[in-house]
Amino acid sequence: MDANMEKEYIARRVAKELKDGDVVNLGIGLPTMVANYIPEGIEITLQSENGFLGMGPAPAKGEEDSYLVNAGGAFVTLNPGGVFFDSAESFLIIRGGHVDTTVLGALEVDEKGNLANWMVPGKMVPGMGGAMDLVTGAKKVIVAMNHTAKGSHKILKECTLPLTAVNAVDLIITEMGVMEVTEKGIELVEINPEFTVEQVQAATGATLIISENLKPIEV
Amino acid sequence: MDANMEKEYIARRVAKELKDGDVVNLGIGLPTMVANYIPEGIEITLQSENGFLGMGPAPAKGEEDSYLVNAGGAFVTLNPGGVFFDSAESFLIIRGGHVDTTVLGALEVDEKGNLANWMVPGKMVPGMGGAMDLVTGAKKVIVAMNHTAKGSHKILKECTLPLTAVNAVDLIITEMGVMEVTEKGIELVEINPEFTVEQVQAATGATLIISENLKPIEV
Amino acid sequence: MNKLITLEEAADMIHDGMSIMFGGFLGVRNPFKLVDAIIEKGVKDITLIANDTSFPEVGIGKLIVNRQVKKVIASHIGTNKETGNQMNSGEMEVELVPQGTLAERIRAAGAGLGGVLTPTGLGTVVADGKDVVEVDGKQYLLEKPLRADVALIVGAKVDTKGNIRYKKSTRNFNPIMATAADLVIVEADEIVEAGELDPDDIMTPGIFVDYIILGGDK
Amino acid sequence: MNKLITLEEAADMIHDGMSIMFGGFLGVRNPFKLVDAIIEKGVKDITLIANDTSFPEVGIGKLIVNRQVKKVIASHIGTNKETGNQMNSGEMEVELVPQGTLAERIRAAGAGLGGVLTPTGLGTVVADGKDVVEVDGKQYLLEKPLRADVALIVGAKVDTKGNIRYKKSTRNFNPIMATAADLVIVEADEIVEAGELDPDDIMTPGIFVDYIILGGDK
Repeated sequence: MDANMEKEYIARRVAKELKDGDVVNLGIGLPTMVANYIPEGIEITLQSENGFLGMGPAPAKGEEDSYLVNAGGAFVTLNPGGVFFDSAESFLIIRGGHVDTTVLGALEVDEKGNLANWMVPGKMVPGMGGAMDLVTGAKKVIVAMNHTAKGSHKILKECTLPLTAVNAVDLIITEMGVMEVTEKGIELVEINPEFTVEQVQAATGATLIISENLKPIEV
Repeated sequence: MDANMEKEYIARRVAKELKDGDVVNLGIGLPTMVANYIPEGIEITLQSENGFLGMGPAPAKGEEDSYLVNAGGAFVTLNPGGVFFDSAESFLIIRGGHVDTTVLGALEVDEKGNLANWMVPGKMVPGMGGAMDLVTGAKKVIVAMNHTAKGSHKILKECTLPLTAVNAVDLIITEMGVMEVTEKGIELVEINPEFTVEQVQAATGATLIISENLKPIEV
Repeated sequence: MNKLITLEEAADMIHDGMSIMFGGFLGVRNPFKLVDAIIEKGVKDITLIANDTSFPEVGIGKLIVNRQVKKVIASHIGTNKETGNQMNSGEMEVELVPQGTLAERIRAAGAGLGGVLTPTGLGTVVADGKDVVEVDGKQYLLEKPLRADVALIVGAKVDTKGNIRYKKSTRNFNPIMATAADLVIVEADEIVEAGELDPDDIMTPGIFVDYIILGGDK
Repeated sequence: MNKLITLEEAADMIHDGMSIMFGGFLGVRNPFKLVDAIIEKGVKDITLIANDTSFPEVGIGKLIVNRQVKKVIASHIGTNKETGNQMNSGEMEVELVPQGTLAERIRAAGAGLGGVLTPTGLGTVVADGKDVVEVDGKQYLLEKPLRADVALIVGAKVDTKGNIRYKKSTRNFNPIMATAADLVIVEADEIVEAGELDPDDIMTPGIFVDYIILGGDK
C-alpha cells in the first residue's frame, strides 16, 4: 500500500468503531478522513471544538462561508439539526464526557495508554489546542496513525516526548493492526493480513500481547 | 409616617444612590419599590436572578405573559434591549461583579457589615435563594429596611442569626437614616429630620459613629 | 434514533429512589405533565433537585405534598410550607444551596470539572464541613459537582433531534440540568422537524437530550 | 450612554503593556479593524490572550510578526511560525494552555470563581508548578482565573446597547472574553437599534460591552 492507501485503510477501519448516534470528534489530518467512510445506516454527529455539532462535508467550490470553518480553519458545512455554541460550551461537551469517541494522531503512544502528540522539545511546539481536553474527556480515545515514523517506533513501552495525557488511549489503529490498551499492556486484536505478527512486533517498541482471538482486519 | 409612607421614603432615598448606567438587582418587597423612584435622566438596568436583564414594570391586567416572571414569581415585562439567559449566566453576572448595586432587606445587620436575612432557626427557613451570591458578588450592597422590628434592634454590634454573608454590606438605609458601614463601625451620614440623633442611636444595637457632615435626608 | 416518546414511556423510566432534577422557577414551567405522571405512578423516595419547591398545588410542589420526596436540594423552599413542615418533622432531608452555587455545581458536573471555587457562603453555615481552598491569598469554598439520575426539563420549541429553544424567563436551570443527568427528558411546548431551528439560536444541543414528550395544555 | 465610537477613539484606549484578549479562531474573525489600529498606533509589550496566534499575515498574527507582543497566552501557535521563532529566541514568552482550560479560566474570571478544577493536563508539563486538589478521591488541576485589561471581540449583529449576536463558528471565545476584561470593545459587522434583536437570541448581554465600533469591509 502507498501512503494514501494506508491512510484510507486506517480511516476505513476506524470508521467501523463508530456506533449509531455517537458524538465524534475527529482530529486534523488522517482522522478527518474517517468521516468519508461511515458505514451505511450509521448516523454520527461530528463535534468541532471551535464551536459546533453536526459538521458536514466541505462546501462546493464557491460556496464557502467565511463564518464557518472547522477547528483546522478549513471551510465546512453544517448538517440539518446542527448547532453552534461558544468555546466554554464546546469544552463542557468535550470535558464533560459528552463526546463518545475522539480520533486523533500521535507522535508516541505507550503501553500505559499515555499519549504524546503536541510537541517535540526544541523542534516543534505547535501547542496542544483542544487535544488534552479531548483525550481526557472523551469516553473512547482512538489513536489513528501510521505504525512507525519512517521505521522509528511510535508505539512504545514508555513515551519519551512530553505527554498530552496519562492513561488516556483505548485503541490504536494503524496500517498493521488494531491494538487495545489493556491493564496488562497493548493487545493486538486484529492484524492486516499483509503482515505477520512478527513484523508487527518488530515495528512496535513495546511487547505486544497477541489476542487469542486475533482476527484479520476487514475494512 | 405610616408603614407605607415609611417604605416609600426608604425606597425614594435608595433610588438616589443609583447612577446612570448601573446594573441593579432589587430584592423582593420594599427593594422592588425602588424601581418606581428612579430619578429623571438616570437609566438603570434591572437584573432578575431567574434570568434576564432589562426588567420592566408589571404588565397591564390581562397582558401577563406566563413565560415572564421575576425572581419572586410575579409577572413583569421586558424593556427594549433586554435579554434572557440561563441561571449559570445569571449568576456569572451576579457573582462576577457585573451587578453594580444590589438592594435587599435584612433581619439583622452588624457593624462589621455582616448580614442575616435568610433564616430564623426553628421558625422560618425559606432558604437563601440568590441572596448569598448577590451580596457576595455585587459591587455595592444596600440594605433597605425598617430601622427596627417592632422596636427590636435589627442593626447590631454582632448578628445573632445565621449569616447570609460576612463583611458584605456597604450602606444601610432606613426610615431614620442613612448609615455607611466603615472599618471603624456604622457611621450615620444622613438623618430623617423627624428624628434626633439620640432617637436613632436608641433604636440601634450598635454604637453609631455620627458623621461630622451629618445631613438631613432629602428624598 | 426516534427520541419522541409517550408520557407513559417516560414514566416507565422513572423509578423509586432516583435523583431527579426539575427545571423551572417558583412553579413557572416545571415539566407539569411529567410531574403528574410521576404522581400517578407513585414514585417514592425521590431526591428532588431544583431551584425551589414551588407552591403546594403547583408542579413539583405537589410531589412534596404527596410525600414522594426523600430529600430536597434547592435554594429556596419558602413558598411551599409543606417542605418546611416535613423538614422540621424530620421526614424529609433538605439541603439548601445558594442559587448561584446550585447552578455552578450542576454545570461543573456537566462540564467534567472537579468542583466550584466560590466566595459565596464563606463564613456562613453553608461552609460547614466543606473545604476552603486559597487561591492567590483569597479564600474560596469548594463546592462539589451535582449530578442526577434524571433531568426533567421543559422546552418551548424542540426539534426531533432534541435541540431546544427556551422562551423568556423559563430558561433558568434547564440548559445546565440537561448536561448533568444520565437520562434527560424534555417536555416540549412544540415539536418541530430537525433543521427548522436556526443553528445559531439553539440553546441546548440535542446530544444532551435522550427523549422528548409533547407537553402543553397544562 | 452612547457606546458607538470611532476606530480612532478605540485605539486611544489601548496602551503599551496592556493585556488584551482577542476573539477569533485561526484568524477567522479576529477583530481585524481593531488589530490594524493597534498596528498603526504601534502599541508595544502586549500580553496577547487568544485561542491561537493565527497566521503571519492574518489578524492578530500580524501583531506577532510586528513584534508588538511581549507574551502570548494561547492553546495553539503552530500556524504562525513567527510565534515559535520569537519564543525559541527568548524574545517573547509563550504560555500554552489547553483550549478547554483557557475557556474555563476566562469564564472563571468573568464569573467571580476562584479557579477551575480540571482533570485536563494532569501528569503533563501543563501541571508543572500548579496545585492539585483532590475531590472525592479524584485529582484535579487547579487552574487560575484569567482576566485582561481589554477584550477586543467581534459580533455579527450588535445593538446600540451592546447586545451581541454571533454567527456560526465565529462565536468561539468572544462571549466569555466579554465577561473577563476591564474594557470590552466589540467590532460589529452590523449595528442595529436596541430592541431589534430578539431578547431570547442575544448571546452577550450589552452590560458586558463598553464600546462598539463598526467593522466589516475587512
